Amino acid sequence: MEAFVKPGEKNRLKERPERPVKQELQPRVVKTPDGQEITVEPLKDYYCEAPPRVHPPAYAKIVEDLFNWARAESLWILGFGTGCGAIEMRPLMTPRFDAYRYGIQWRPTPRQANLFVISGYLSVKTLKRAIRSYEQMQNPKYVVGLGSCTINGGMYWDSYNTIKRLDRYLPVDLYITGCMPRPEALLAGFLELKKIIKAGKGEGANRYAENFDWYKANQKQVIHDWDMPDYSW
Amino acid sequence: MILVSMAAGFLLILMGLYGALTNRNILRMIVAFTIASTGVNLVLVSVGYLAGRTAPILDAAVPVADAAERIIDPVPQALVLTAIVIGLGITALMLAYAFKLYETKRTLDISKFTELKG
Amino acid sequence: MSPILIIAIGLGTAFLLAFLDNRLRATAYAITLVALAVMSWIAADWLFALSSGSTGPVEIFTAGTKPPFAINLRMGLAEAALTLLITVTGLLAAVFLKEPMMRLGRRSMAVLLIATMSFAGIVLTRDVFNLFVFFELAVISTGGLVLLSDDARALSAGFKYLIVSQVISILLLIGIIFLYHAGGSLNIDDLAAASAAGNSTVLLKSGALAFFLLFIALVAELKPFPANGWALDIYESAHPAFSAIFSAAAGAASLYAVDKALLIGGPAWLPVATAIGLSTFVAANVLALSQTSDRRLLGYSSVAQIGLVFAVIGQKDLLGDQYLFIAGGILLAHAVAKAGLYWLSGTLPERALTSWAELKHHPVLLFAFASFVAMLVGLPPFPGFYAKWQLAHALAADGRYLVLGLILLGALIEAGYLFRWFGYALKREAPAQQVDLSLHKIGVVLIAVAAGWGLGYLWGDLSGLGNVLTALPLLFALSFLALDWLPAKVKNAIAIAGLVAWFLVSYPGYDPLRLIFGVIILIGGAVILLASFETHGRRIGFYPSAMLMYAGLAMLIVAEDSFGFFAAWEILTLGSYFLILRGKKSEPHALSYIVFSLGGAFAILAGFAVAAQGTQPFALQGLADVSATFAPYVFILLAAGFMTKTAAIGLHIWLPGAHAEAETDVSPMVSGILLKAGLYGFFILLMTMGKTQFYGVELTYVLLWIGALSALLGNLMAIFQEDAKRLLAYSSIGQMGYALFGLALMNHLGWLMALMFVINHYVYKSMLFLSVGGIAKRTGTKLMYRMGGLITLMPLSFIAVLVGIIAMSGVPPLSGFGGRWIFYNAIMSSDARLPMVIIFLSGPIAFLYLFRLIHTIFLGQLKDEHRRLKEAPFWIVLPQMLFVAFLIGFAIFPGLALRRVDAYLGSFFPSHGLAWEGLTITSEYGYWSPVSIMIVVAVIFVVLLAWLVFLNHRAQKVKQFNIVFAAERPYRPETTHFAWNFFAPYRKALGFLTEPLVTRFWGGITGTLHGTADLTRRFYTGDGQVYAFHFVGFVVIVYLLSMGVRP
Amino acid sequence: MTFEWMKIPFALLTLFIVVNYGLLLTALMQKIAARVGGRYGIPIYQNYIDLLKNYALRSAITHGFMFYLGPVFRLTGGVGLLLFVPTIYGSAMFSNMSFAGDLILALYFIFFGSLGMALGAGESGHPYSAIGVSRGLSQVTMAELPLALAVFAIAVQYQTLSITEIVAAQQGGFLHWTLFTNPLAVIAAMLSFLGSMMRPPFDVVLAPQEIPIGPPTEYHSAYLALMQTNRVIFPIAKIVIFMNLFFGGASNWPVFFVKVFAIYMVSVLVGVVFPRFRVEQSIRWFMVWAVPIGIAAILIV
Amino acid sequence: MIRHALAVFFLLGLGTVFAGLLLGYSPDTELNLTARYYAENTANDLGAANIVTAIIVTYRGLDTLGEVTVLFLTAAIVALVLAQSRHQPGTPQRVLPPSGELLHTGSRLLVPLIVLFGVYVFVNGHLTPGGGFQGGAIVASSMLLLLLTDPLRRFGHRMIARVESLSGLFYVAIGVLGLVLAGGFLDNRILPLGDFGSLFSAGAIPIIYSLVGLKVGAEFSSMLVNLSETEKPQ
Repeated sequence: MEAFVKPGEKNRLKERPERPVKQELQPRVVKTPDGQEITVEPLKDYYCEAPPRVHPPAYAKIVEDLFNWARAESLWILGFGTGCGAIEMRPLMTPRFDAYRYGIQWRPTPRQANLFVISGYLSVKTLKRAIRSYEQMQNPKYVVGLGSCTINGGMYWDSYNTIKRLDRYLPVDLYITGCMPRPEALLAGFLELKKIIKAGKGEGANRYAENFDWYKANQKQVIHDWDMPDYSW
Repeated sequence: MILVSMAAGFLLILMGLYGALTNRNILRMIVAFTIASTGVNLVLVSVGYLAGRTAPILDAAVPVADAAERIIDPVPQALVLTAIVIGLGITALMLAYAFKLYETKRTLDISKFTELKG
Repeated sequence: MSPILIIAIGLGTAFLLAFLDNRLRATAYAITLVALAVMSWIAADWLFALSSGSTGPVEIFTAGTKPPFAINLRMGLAEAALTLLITVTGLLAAVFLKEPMMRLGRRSMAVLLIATMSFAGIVLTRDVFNLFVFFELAVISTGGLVLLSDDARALSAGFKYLIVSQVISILLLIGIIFLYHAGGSLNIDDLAAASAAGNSTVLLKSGALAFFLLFIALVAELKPFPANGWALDIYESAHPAFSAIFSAAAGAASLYAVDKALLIGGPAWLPVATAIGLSTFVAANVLALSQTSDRRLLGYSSVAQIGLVFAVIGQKDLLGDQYLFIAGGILLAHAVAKAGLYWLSGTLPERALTSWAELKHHPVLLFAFASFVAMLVGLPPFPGFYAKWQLAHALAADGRYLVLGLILLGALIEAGYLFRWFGYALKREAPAQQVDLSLHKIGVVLIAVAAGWGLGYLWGDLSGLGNVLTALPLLFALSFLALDWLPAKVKNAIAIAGLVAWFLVSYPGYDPLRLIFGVIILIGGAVILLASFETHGRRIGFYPSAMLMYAGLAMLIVAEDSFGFFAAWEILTLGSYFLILRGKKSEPHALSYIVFSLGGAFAILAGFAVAAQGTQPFALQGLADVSATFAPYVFILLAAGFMTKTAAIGLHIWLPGAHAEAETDVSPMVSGILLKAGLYGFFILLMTMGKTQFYGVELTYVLLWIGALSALLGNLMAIFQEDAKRLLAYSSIGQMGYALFGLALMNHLGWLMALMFVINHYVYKSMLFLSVGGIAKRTGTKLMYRMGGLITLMPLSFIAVLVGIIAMSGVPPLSGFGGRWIFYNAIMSSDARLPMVIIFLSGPIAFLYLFRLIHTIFLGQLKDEHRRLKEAPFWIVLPQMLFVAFLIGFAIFPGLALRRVDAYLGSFFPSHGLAWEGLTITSEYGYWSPVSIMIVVAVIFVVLLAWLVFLNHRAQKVKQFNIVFAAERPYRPETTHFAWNFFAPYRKALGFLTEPLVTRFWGGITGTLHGTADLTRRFYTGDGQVYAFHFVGFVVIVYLLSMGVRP
Repeated sequence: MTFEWMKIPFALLTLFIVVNYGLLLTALMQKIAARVGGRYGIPIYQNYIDLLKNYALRSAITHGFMFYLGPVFRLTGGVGLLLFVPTIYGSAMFSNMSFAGDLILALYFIFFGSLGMALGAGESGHPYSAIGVSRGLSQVTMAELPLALAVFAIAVQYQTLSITEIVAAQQGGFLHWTLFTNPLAVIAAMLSFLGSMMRPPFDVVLAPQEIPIGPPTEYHSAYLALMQTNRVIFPIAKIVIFMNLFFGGASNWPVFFVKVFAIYMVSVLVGVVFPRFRVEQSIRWFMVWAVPIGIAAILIV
Repeated sequence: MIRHALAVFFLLGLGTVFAGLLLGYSPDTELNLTARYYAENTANDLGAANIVTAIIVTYRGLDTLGEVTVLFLTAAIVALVLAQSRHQPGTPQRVLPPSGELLHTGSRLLVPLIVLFGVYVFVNGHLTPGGGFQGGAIVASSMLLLLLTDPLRRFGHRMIARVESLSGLFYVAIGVLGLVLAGGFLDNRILPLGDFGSLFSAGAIPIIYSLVGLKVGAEFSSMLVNLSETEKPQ
């Protein structure tokens, strides 16, 4: 079983042997039009290698408060259903729940979304995608864990294939319990999140950047075929 | 009378040509052409003939003074001589060619010499 | 020296040779050469004396008796020229035949001497029967000389010839004797005088029949279609040096014999000559299309050319004084070129047309080849060109349009296969073979080249229309032939200096319209040539071709009369053809270019000829006064000609390949500059002729439709191209459609818009071609989907393309918008509504392909192999930057160029002009202030940019795979770059409009021609007897036809 | 019609009014659409918050030079278009920069923003951006045609290309509007209008999940904020052209608000009723329905 | 069959032409202008009794020169064509049946007579029927007789060639002399016309005709010899 490691602590688990990098990411030799042979290293040449930065709040508190208010009132959710809980999100768009009246809407691209709802259990395979998507969102960004599975694995607590504790891998701002939580619970959760943001506590992105090594180590511990740059810009 | 010989000449030409156009054997073609040439020569001399006159040689029988009244037209005669010689030359040349052609293909069939076409 | 000595020396030497010991071959050979040289010298002496006027034509009597009682010869100008041609051909052939003659000994030399002598005799004699004798001598010596060939098949060819000549001589003799009977004489002039005097006995009844036999027998020696199978076999299998004689000397002699015979027949027989000549000309050219052996092809071409001259003889009645000039011009050009080509073929061991590719390693020989081809096709500066010009004018003046049309059609087909062949020589893989570079052979070929150029000069002098070879630009271009050994950079500097200097020299003479074209051609040409500094080495052949094109263009815009215009047109066509042909894969495209261009040129020729109605020189301004009967035809012909150059839809299929496959610095020349020639033509045409009705249809309205359709379809096809240069090429079709549309609006602003397009299209198309060319140079591909993401590596090229596409799509604030603005104002005052719909549609479509161009090349994903690319070479970028600067300047101050032109156009269309007040340009309908637009846009842009930078200055720069990819990551750049079939939905919706109907149409035509050729070839079975059949059949058919239509 | 310095504050004022009106108007339209679906819809001020939030986001990435410039081009296009068209008829000041050019300038300047946007989207290297651009361009070429025809028809009708003069010709009662004097042209233009508003049935360009909202896939933060700003200015600028050409223009701001709203509503009404067209379907639709009407319009003028 | 029909068809067409000539032919009753001139002036001008000879050698001398050339040319070409087919030394000689005694004896007797007769014919060409061609052919027939007698007999090619060449050269030279000394090329009046009807009359005609005779004889001989020496293809 996984050992509990606090953020900032060094991961004491023994390193697993690294798997060979996928073929497509290995350096390759190509011939240029003028006949030279050059080596292309995909991970270096095609991806930005910079680590994430911590973005401080605005200088003036009042400005930051205004901004946080705006951020809270304009929650753009990444349209990425990671697990079975995603089905509970759809009703929010319907006349019965109509989340839009709270300034909540869905965006298809992580670039434009601020809120990542991890909707239920997260298989290891999906975790990889979730990490990528999360990292491609812009600061400030928020993560909401949906349902028991994101808290402790829920009914999949002993599954070989799902992660058990979401906050080891992504900085979670809020959990909404239940299996599944009803749309009303989701709405309540979002309103709660708004409060957190307005209070200036929605700094998950900065937390992630500060403890980047720790998160990365945790992520890599479960994702054995880590075939991407450390931070997906 | 003169028309008969002329007609005979024309007939010979046509016969010769018919032979040349229908016989595939090169030698036969050459012979056919000599027949046609003969016809031509016959026509040639016929044209110069004037009824009741004599050969254009001035001698006792044909005094210089009234030669113009006594002789036939000498020009076709001169021409036919040339024509004969030339015909002979060409015939000889064709024969030589025929020999060479036979040498290359061992046949005298004209329709076998068709490497060049189109 | 009495001309009879030509005959006496020929014979005497032949007899003398027989006397020599067979071992003294070298001596015999030397004697032969000396004899032939003396014969030539005598002929040359006479030619000189006669042409300088120091002596008149002389009669040479033999036997001390006057004709008609003895044989007489005549030496006049024509005789002297032909005799010289024959003897010199004989001499050169003797030089060329050195090896076989040394092998076969003195007899072969004697035969050659006699052959030469007998051809000269045919020309000189004035006696029918003597003609027969010389003919038989020629036949027999031909039978002997055929055997000089190494080709075993020559034997059967010689025999076939003998068979047919037997039949011929039978008819000839019968004809002669009955003619003698009818006319009482054997003297040609006597008989002619008798028949001309209406002496009933000569040409009535049997006299006419006799003449028919004589005539048809002589015609048979001209190898008329279809009774010419034997001749082709000889051409193919005989020794090339002999084929040269057979084509040049024998052809000339036979033609002259027929010409003499026609003196007897009189004008009544001329139509027969015309019919036979024309059918031979066209049919032989069609048949030549499907030939693969060089010598047989040349044979067909010879037959065709002789047919052409025969057809010209058929026009004797209306040519008058020019008869010798025209017939001589065509005949001499043919003789020199054909002899030269045969000799050239004698240096090559293989017979396939494609094996001439070996010549590409020998620039001098290639030049010779090009000269010969140009001579045969009748391009300037060769005699055929002048002859063709005069002939067309004479025919058109007399209303013989069918004859003119067929001659031009045949000439076009001939140009087709000759230039195809030239293309093989330049572009095909050279087989492993050696060109025989013996000095005497090459020397002979070069003498022919020199003779061709010399004759060109002479004919130019004689034409009375202005000698093309004295035009300074052309001489400048030709001087590059001599300078070709210099390094390319030096030549480039000279070329640029030449263009600029010529501009400065001619600047004062230009009116505003010509000034615009002059600037584009000369200064614009110089700017594009800057890019040529990039090339290394010597770049053989580039500068003569390019400068030939520029020379043609420079001469075009200053041409005052139709001849100067047409000559310039042909020169620029030829130059640009060579230029286009230089591209790696441009062989088929260059071919279709030259065929379409020559087709267009012929249309122009016909148009001018119809317009001039015999007046020469015909000032271009005179087009305004063409009578209403001819005006629509003139308009249609000229417009069709110009449209081939502007690649209007239907005549456009040559353009994409030609422009796309050309070299990097050639594409902008042929696109940015060359296309303007067609527009210039349209300017001239519309300026002078204006609106013209054809059966109630307004022709400018038709042009409007063509312009609109070109714009639409050109643009539409451009968006589906994967090849960047092809895309630009199709876009040119569209752009030219716009310009044509503007011109056809026939109002002030329409013309102004067309002029604006002239300028803009030059700038941005040159710029785009250069930058795409530079990129293609670096990336090694022209396929856009293979590129991508080059913006950071080639920023300057990107800027050029960016500015180019903004300008081209007409988006404000760059200069393209000015064009659109003028365009809208122009159509406001026009009534043609429907074509506008199409133009409206094509505008946004241009946007599609332009975006595709910039997107798929510069944006998107950079490929593995391009990661280390450098910016395009300096010299290619430099002109682009100049263009960028110009475009921006022109966008702000369009008045600099347009204001004067606007005023100038006011002299044609006083109404609907523009008003230029301060910064604003006002038309009747609207207004436009380029400076204000630029400032407003710039201010807004800068403010917003500053705002964004303030907000976003810390943005993290990421790399190309840092994109959101449905929670995955890209795999490879190739699969991530959306570029191939970029406008797939568009293809689904409107792709049916781009069905290659036009290509299929023209393909169908060429297919039909080739099919006809292949079908007709079967006629020539190779059987000598069948050939005899052909001849007899020919005689009968001509008899039935000619007797059927005559009393 | 020349430049005066006073025009600058008025231009800014116009801009201010239009931005605010646009923010509210688009929210209102969204609300209307929501109500059609039985939802309550966003708060009327939601657009302000979204805009503010996007400007306030802390981090940003850039794919390169053109990526950076894309939104600037886009917004310049919107603002420029607004300023090049006279907003209020009869007001020299609210004619803004229309002295720089006439109707043709306005029509062609529409493309300025699209071009820049497309270039920026292209440099992001995202295939979906390119696909979106390809769809958008394909669709707009055909959608523009009826508009061009209609514009030409009325230019011929009024014998001028000046927008101010076209408006002037329509004064004196609503029966003088082009809508009634040349209904065919107006129909054609309005059909074209539907195609250019990026609303159903012509919004496949932005297909949200298939090609995550197409061209702006990679845009975020301040870039997106600029584009959102444009998104409120640009449709109004376009509508102003339509209003001026076909609906008699506006001689004061209230009329302006009403007419803009009404015209905007056309596309919303159609949008909430019809499902989405594929690109080739919409091209064919324009070919079959809009273009013939446009041709009829120019033929009978 | 088709080819025969076609031949008949075409020849019928040609026959129509000939028929036209034939039917339109009306025999002259008087000499035409040219012929009359010859009849009236030959004796005075050229001094030749045989008008045909005068025409052939002088008036139409150029034709005759050409004619001679035709023979020369044919001989040369035949030699050229057959050159490669000569019997090569070292290959087995043909074996032919012996010719009969009659032929042997007869030819020995006849050859000198034939040659003599030939010479007579061409020397008297300007007086009597006959002339260079006829005489030359007669001379050559003696050669044929010799070859018939002994097909393997070899003649001196050089000798024949020399005769041929020299006579030709002289012929041309006389022609040119006419140009220089008399009225034109091949004018026979470079020599005195002499007594009409005598052997040494008519200027250069007898000489020319003799040369023609020699030449024709030599040429025919050369052809015969060449044809005879040609081996059957192996």
